[in-house]
Amino acid sequence: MTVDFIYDLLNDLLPSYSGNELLLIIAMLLPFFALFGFITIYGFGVIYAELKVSSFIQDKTGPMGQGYGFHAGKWGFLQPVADGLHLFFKEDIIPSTADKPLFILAPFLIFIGMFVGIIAIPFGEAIIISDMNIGIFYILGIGSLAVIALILAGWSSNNKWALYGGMRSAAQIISYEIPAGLSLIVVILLASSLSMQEIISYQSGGMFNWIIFDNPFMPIAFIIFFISALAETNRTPFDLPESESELVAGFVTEYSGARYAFFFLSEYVNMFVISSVATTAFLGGWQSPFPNFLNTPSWSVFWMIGKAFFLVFIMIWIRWTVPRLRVDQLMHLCWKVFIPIGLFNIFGVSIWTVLRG
Amino acid sequence: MTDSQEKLIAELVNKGLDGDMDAVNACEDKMTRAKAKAMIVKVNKGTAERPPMPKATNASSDGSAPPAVVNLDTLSKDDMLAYLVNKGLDGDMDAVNACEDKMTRAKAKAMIVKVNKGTAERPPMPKAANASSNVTDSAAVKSTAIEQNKDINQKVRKMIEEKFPGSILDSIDSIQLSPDKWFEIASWLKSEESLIFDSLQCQMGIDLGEDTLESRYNLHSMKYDHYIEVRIAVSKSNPKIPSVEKIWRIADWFERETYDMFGIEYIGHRDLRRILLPDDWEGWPLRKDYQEQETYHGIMVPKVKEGWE
Amino acid sequence: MGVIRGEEMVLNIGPQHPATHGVLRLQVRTDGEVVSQITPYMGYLHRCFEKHCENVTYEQVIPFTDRCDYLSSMSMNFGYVVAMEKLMNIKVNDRVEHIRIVMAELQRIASHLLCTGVFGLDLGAFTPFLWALRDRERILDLFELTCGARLLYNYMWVGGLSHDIPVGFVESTFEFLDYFEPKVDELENILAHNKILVERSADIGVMPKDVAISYGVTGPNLRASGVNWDLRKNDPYSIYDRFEFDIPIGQGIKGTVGDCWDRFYVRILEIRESVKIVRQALASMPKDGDVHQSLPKKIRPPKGAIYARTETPRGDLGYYIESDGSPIPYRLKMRSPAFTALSVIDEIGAGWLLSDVLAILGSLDIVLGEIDR
Amino acid sequence: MVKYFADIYNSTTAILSGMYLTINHLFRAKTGIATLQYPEERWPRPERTIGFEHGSYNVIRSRLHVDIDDCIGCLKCERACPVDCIKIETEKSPNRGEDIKDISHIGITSNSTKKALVVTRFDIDMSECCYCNLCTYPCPEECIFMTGGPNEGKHSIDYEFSEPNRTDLIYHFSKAGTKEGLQKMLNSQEAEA
Repeated sequence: MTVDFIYDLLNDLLPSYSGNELLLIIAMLLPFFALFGFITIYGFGVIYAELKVSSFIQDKTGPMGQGYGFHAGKWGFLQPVADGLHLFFKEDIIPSTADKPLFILAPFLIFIGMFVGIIAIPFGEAIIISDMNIGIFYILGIGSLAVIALILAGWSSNNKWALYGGMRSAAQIISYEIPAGLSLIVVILLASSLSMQEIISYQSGGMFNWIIFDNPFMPIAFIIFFISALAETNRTPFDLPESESELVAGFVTEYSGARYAFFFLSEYVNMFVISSVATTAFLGGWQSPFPNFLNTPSWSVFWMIGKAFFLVFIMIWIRWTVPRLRVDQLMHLCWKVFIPIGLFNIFGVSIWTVLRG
Repeated sequence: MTDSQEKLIAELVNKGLDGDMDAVNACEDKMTRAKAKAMIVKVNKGTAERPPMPKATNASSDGSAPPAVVNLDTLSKDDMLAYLVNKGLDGDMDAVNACEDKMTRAKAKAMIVKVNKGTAERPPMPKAANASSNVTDSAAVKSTAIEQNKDINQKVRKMIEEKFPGSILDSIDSIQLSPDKWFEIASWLKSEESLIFDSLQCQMGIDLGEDTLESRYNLHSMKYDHYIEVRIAVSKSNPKIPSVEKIWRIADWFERETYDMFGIEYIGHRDLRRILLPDDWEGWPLRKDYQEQETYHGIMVPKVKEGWE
Repeated sequence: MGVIRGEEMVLNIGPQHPATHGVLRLQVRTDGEVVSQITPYMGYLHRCFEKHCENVTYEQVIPFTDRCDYLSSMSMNFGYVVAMEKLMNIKVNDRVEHIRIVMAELQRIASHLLCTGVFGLDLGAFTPFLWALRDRERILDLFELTCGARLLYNYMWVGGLSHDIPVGFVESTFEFLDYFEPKVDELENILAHNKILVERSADIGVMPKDVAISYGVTGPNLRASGVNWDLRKNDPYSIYDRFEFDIPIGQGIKGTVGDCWDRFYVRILEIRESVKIVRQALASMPKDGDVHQSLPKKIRPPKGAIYARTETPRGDLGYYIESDGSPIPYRLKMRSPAFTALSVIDEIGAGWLLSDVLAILGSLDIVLGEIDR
Repeated sequence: MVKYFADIYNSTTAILSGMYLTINHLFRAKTGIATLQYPEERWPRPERTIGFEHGSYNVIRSRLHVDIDDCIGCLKCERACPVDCIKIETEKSPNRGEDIKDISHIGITSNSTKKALVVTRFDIDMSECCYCNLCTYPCPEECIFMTGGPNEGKHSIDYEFSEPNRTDLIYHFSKAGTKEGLQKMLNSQEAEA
């Protein structure tokens, strides 16, 4: 659903305004609002899922309510709404010693980074806001914006814990982009394209054509990518930047209210973006697992979101199982385990491709 | 060990004990230096006797010892740490900073700070003979513990009387000591082969009224599983007792607590501050004549509850 | 190659910090993330326990001992009454002894559960903490069944107990133990053998034997350093000599003897030993016997002093009681195990990374109420 | 090299076994829940029966309550309290064991003890109470007790008693106006005499 497509559609629907620049603006705004709505709904959904999954794992019920009055709705459905309202109406505190402009800029920057990443994610054959020919590269690149935001947040807070968190996150995210990139290179090798749609079309024809089952090296590449994704989203066991038992809250120590909500939400949006990339690159994107089964365009949205949500669920599941790594172990894992294996993978896949012809 | 080396050590030990530690540190042979230092520590603790000063002191320390060449790469981490600490203490901080292993560097720095503060002993240079440590043998605990009487106050009283005449004050059940030689007695109690009181179970102060404060020590031997209680009384006007925190490290905090509550000053304690109360608290709360303050930092200390009287 | 050096930074961990287990302030000197010096400041929770005790009668001290180590109040009561009974030369009957041991060992399980759970929490694992708390609640239910209180019991009295155990207590305790034993395996499975936790705690903060003894460290921390020392075996008070149990000591399975992992694992093993003791004590408990039988009419101990030690979940708890023959203690000193355990933090914590320092602090299992008294 | 791969293998299996454990808990969510929905469901107070002859022992810790009609003003509870949260004042009763109608003072307790004193003030500061139960044991009339449990008949359980104001937690058990009423009565008696 590119902007051009909507623009053409509007031109056809409203012939009297044909060629008007207003239509172009509308065509640009429509996907924006659609995206914003999607993120909002997704945010509520995933926060609710996190609350409930963690609670069930920990033998408790999580948010519960009996009615719709001041309770959090049936089974606590409204809890994320309440949380969101609470955060947005909370007093917004900027420390007097903070670097004010940077302090204000950081949450916006991180949110923009996450938000803009979604536009290159395909939800169906034609349902993509911008089908770039370098889509996968674009997402990786724009994702790095988060690093700057996190460092800004850590530095401008003028707080030692925040500084620690910022430095940790910078080191962590930049390091883990390398194994993530290495495992995506393997995918690009196979699909011989950087475009998301072309990678997906390479995998058409059922589950066994997915890249993850393409050759014996691919599951390893997938696991490396998934774990690197965990590290890039600062999720446990890689939540060192905000490890609550060490650094109080890391780079968000001084943030409150709506600004904190931006950081909070962007973590979850980032989870979705990374999961979608993993789905696109390894799990057949919006394609049905079975050939000619529910493979219509409207179902394609379901498959895409379903697969991405499954990966998000695994992220939540891991979070509530394992302890946290230490800084040097984190780096050890990245540089001494993932990168050698990733390089070996590229080598292996190249030979495999050549041999297969 | 050669004759000349022994002489050199004796000379260095004597110099060190007379306060000239630079002479000791200037010795380049690390074996000799470490041995001399270990000896100095022992003499200070009282576990070894001071050697006589050798007569012929013309062998200069610089000439006799071969220059120390240490290849850092061949050392294990512990040895490297010890080496760096020694280097740093001798003023060669560049050697410490040049170390590439970050962890070792930080540890070495921490250690140097500690040694300078006195909370840690200077490690011997690598490959030097280690001073024997009194590690408890868990097998010994079981075998010797059961049969003998665990409370050996009377026996130890007699032993102290023989070893340090005049320090036992009166002849009631407990061991009442005068404060003068307490440090020597304590280090002897810890090192004496038949006693080995390696654990200070409890240290407390008590106000006995009539201008007397008492510091009580419950000592326990993990090796032989016996215990004694030592009491040292001082007057309230001049409450000074030698500190034993160098002998049992836990005495550090115990003595700080007793100082906090009773105002007993422990001479030789490296860091005698209040521990539980704020630094600016006035008075010694557990003395029987303590009067509560009227205000603290301008806040009234409530005497009567609101809505009560 | 040039040397990169950072400026040293002074960082205050606490008094309000999630990992300090209460209100403790650790002033650490850091070079990057490497900690070179730790200075603990405590006293934020100082409630003048010893001064209070000089103003209340002997029986009124017991509620105050509860509040010193609020995670093992039964053991604190136990230590005090053992000391008082030694001082007054009271012999209590077997039923009282058995009930006391059941309570003290259940309390040990509860306290160790919390400690192991919180250790996981310090390392970032949230779930095992809640599982541990879930089982701890069951033990608190048993205590509530017995004496009406869930945390601060005032249950053991000098010369007896405040009241007998209720009908059905033995059965519900057996039921709890049957439920509980598989849960320990689960806890061990998710924590002790988890590779990440092992990496985070093995070889970290090694406390050698001689350091531990010199610093007066006792209890599980000392045993983790490889010293076979437990007052229940070495100097049996009450009737501990009648029961069969082992003293787990640190063996350095995953690293060096005396590291964080050993300190943590010794506690899990001790939970199992305590279960054994509870089972034996319940099975051999005499059916009759008045828990108020040897309750003194008035607690007025003879002139003299006593220092008595007991083994609490955190180590040797010593009460030094000086009596002048009046019903009010002349001087009462509590030698608390967590106080000595905390004093060793600079010795074993300096030189490690910031995350390790908090792991070491968690593995020492301190309770600030007891340190500050 | 072997250690390198063994490490990777060990970590993977350890984390997978942990995840297996947690997913089991997730699927057992229906039966394994350990919490209650507080305002709707309440934690059951354990049913206690103290066997043998100890039926009269008070084994609940909740709010203190005083049956002022039974109180003889012996001050034993005040002395037993380790935190001094009980305050009692008494006046000598003009006629031992007889009711005084004006201040609704009852002269004989339910244990048929004749009261020699009129309790003019009986305050308990519940905000300072440490729930140690030490005050209930020495009471000769069993008039001070903790509510609920074995005392359910005397006063029902009541363990939710937070108040917006701290002074509201100071409970006054003596009847209002006792002190003034008694004084007035004594004065009038003097005047008659």
